[in-house]
Amino acid sequence: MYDNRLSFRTRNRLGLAAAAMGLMVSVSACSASATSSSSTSSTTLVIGVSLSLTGDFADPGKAVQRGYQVWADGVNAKGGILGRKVEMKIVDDLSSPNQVVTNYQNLISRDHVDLVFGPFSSLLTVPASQVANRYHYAFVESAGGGPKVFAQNLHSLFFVQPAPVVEQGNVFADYILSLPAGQRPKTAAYPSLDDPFAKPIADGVQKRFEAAGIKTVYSGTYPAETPDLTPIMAKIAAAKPDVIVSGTQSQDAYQQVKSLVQLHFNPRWLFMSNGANSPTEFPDKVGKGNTAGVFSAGDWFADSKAAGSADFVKAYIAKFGGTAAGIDNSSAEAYAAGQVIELIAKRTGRVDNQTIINSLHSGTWPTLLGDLSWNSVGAPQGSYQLVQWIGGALKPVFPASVAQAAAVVPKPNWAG
Amino acid sequence: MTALLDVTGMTKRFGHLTAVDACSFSVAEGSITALIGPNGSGKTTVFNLITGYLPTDSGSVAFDGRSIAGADPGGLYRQGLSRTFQQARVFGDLTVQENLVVAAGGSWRSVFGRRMSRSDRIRAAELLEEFKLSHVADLFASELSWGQRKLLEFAAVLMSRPRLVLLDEPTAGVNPLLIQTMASHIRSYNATGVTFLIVEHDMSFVMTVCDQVIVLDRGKTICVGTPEAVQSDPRVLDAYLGD
Amino acid sequence: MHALIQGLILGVLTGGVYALMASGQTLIFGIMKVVNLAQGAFVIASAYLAFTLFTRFGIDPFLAVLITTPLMFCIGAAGQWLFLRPLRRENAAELSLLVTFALALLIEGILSVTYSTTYRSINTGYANKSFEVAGYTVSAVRLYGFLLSIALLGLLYGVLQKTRFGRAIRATVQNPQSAALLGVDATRVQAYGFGLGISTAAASGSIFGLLYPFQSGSHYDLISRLLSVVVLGGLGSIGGAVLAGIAIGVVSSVAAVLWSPTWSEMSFFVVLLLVLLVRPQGMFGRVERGAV
Amino acid sequence: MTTASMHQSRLVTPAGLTRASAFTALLVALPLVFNAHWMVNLLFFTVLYAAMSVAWNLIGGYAGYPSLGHAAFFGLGAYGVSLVFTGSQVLSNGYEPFLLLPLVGLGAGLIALPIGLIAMRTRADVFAIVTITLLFVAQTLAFNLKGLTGGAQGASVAPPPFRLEIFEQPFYFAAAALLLLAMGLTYLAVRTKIGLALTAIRADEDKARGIGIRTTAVKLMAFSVSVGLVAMAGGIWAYYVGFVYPQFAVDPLLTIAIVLMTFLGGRATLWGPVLGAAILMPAQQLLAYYVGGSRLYLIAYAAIFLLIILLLPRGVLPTVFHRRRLSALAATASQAEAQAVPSTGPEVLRPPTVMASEPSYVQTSAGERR
Repeated sequence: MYDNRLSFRTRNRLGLAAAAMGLMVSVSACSASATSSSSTSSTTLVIGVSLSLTGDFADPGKAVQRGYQVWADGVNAKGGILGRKVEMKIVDDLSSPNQVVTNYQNLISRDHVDLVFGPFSSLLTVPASQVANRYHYAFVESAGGGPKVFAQNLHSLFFVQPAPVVEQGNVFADYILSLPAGQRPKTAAYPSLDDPFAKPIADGVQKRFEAAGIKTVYSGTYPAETPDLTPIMAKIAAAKPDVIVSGTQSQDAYQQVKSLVQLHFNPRWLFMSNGANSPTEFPDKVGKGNTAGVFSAGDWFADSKAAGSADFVKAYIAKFGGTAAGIDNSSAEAYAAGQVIELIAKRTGRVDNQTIINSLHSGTWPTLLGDLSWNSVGAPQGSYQLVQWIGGALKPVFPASVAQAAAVVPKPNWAG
Repeated sequence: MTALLDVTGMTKRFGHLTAVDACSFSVAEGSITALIGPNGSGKTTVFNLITGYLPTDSGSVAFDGRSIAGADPGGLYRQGLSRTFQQARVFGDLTVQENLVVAAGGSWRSVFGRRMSRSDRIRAAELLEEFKLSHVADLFASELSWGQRKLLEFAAVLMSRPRLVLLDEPTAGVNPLLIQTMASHIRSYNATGVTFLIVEHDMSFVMTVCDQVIVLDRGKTICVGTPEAVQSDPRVLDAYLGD
Repeated sequence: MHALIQGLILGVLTGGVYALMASGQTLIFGIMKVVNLAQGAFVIASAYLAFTLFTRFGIDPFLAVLITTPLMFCIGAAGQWLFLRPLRRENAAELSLLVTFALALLIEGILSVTYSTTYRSINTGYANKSFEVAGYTVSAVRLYGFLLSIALLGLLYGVLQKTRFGRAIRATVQNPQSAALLGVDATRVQAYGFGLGISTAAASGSIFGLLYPFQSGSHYDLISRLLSVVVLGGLGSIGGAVLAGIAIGVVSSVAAVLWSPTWSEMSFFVVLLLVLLVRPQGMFGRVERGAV
Repeated sequence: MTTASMHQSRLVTPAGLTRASAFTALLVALPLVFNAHWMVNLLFFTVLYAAMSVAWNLIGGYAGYPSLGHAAFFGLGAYGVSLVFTGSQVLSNGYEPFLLLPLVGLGAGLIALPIGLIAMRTRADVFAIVTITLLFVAQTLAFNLKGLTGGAQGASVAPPPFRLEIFEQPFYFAAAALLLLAMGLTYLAVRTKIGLALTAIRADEDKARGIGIRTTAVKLMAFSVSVGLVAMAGGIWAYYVGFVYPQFAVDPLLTIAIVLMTFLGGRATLWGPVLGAAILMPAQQLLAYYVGGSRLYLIAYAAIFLLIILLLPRGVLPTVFHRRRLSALAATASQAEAQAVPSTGPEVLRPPTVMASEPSYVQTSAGERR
């Protein structure tokens, strides 16, 4: 009834599966031995980071990775930190919270890295910062600035950007409210992505505009997986607001612009929190001609005169090629996190976690993002700059202290 | 003899096709009744309607004097009306013994009882012995041959000590030796008081086993009588030979 | 009111593209009772192909369909032969869910290696063009995409109705056993049928790439929507898939206009659940009347 | 009569008791032996997912209802804990959220009853899709019921006040207890008529109903217990990770993971899901940690996934059992050959073309097969 060939085949299948499993285990074992041997040297300063190299946040994750690499190379070329060579240990968290927790656990308790930097996105920063805090590690992070990050009241966390992300909208509100009353917009629309990063920005602006008497004609959120923003933008176009304040992340910003172009609706002011401040992606996705006059917020520009900026640009181009205008902010922010560590070592002569935590709560720290300082829960105390696309490039236009050009109003028509 | 099953004016339509058309007949208690008819005459549909697997469009069915229209198959089974299927539907992932035990019915609370109680096992062992399936008791039903599956399904419906068993083509695809075995099982259970209604194509089986025959054509009852009477009825011949 | 009608127009145009994607998926289900979780991944793969053909060789995405469609057909047929054919019959339905999911992951992995995970979009000269009709704006790409989808659906209908191959497929859909008895080579029909189902992804991919920015992971959102479409339409019913595709387009864009986009997805799922409650086989699902 | 069937009369066999105590001892010993934080963290995730796979197996494996919506209940449990123990609270001993878990499980189990009643009108593939839909509805609700869930901003859970040295252990032991509970319930289900009924439902539900099995009640019970356990796992997870976001709490990939673990180890077996989790969870987490940087991770994962399904379609344990059974049968067959009585020999005149395996997709109240 049961022929032998059947059981032979079964045995073969078992063997193959076992081989596959074995392969998998040996792959992980090999790389395990490779990394652990390199991190045991006491003269090396190992900094562990978990980044999203696959999954939803993979792209900005890679930009952050490049920033760290440029910084580490630069430091090592100068002889390292306090004579210790810097080694970045970067692992992938698949944009998953379980993996991010596991990764920081492994980095700290298994591989005993000296320091850690934060992951990408507020969503992953919160669980990761809890792990680091438990081990009394300083948590210097350049990419998690949503309100909930600071609501944790962690004394060990420092967000390396000029201000909490909510402030990105405030600089635009400041600018609009600085205009003479007669020139201000009368009506406004606030489409926003339902995300801890984007939504609070639009909300903040809306609150201030309404207080100043600017009428809200549309306010709404859309989920991240919304395939089509055209219905929302059509509704906004029908309401004909003077200003559109968009809480955007990345591709939703491109979609908003695309829809507005197709609907032939051109507001006098268009502010988009993120996505529009990407020097390469934005013109690539919406067409260079359609960028003209779009406002966004930024913390760093290729021709910034801030501390170390020129060095960073030079090193970045030497390593990765491209142009200065093509460097992503996320890379610069990551570089700034490194600069902070470098400065602490210079000022105190130490780079342990306790020193970092104690130091950063006071004083100002010049980086390529400008002078940074933090309050007791790690929220930075500065502000962003208002930028506008003028002549195919991002230019700071507000506040006056940093402005390189005058704001263009009304927004030039879409190129189509 | 009183009627154990009474079917009156039963009708079922599938779209434009009337599969069962005001069909009426009754099955006497203690009888072995055959339900025959050419292919597509609606025999299996009648079974499905009686046992609640399909809802009837109109007409009534009474089992032991009570109307059972709209009852669900499980409820009827617990009342003592059980059936087998043409394709011998047994549970392939259960052993032969378990196939019997799972069919034992039982009260609500017995669900939480042991997988195989002592009484279940004893009853199953009797049936296995009787149906000469003891040597395969621990095999999975999926490992049985076709004929063994037909036997197993038959044995399983007897677990709950039914009063009326509907057999759908018990001899289809089984060898002549096994057909004899089937016949003797039917007879011996009939002797203990179980009534049978059998859909069958094998006319010699019908002639030797059954004591009453109902002939169905295009969803209608065209003739009822003893095997001999039916055999010589010209309407039956017409139905089989076609117009 | 203006916004509502604008939403309605948009919904119909978008729905047409969903209809095309879903028709392939429902066809595959009809032929082999496989819920193809990789349909979305094939659409994204086609979008990338169209992207490459456009950026490298300057081939218009609508013309690229002539190249990608046969290619997708071959990939689909090969995929079926390699990964689905070997499944054992008794639990093929469940295992095929896993196999097609794994295929989706594989495609995603290959795409993210070849193209990295940056969002791409195909920016043709007419990408942002639109027509003004009686005060309503109609995007050129959407209109062309809709027309192409309708044309291809018509072609698919023609293939199924008029060709020998189409008749073999329909026979298999209706009754695999009888079809086999009538001399239909089931193995071949399944492989080609799977290929045919996947080939609808080619044109959908071109259109998708013109309409939205996409990346390798975009297929997750796509597949959840496609599944709803095919279940709502009735698994295996192409006509149902077309109507349900247009319905989902209209419902989500009208709900976004009238209500809020955050609830528009939800409203669609609720409609789906309600339909299933009343008609578990979907709007146009065939009642399978096998032997009980 | 075989020894196996002799033991079948007892609810809990001595062998079962021995295995249970050995496994409990192993679960207790593991974090004490491998006590590095990163190890306990890995063990925690493995055991948590094992518990969920065992739970899923009840409905997806034994009953053959491949639910893809379990993550909805995982989210329910996570939000349950985050609602009661909000981020601003200070816990005295830290065990309070664990004490809430039985209530979480019970609540989820009750909510599951009407949902299951509706969803289980459909079967097989359609059931899988309906439950996916359920998952997306749950996720949308989590995004939109901002008062309860905090919406996209997320909800924080009270920080656990455990000492650093043993920080992961309470979570691990909670997950281990959940795993034992899930296995215990599965064992009891299998040892009672419920197990028979579930297998019969998987094989041929209409026939099962036809022979008086209370199919609706049994499968509802299995669904309710299954998702109740998963909700409890969600509660533990939320407390451990400390923050609940809709896209992570109601994540389709979670369901896929537990389904895959169950399939790998073997459906409808007690130990299969545990084995599957023990292989996949460490493999996945370590692969991502060590080779995740290369984009080949996803391809490797998909390839292994495909290999498993194509080579071991039944899963590891059933394949082993099947092989053992084949050799045992071969041995008895050669013995029996001498004394064979050809009473019911193989007489396959017609192949059973339409076995019960023919899938039926939906059902109506009348048991009509559609």
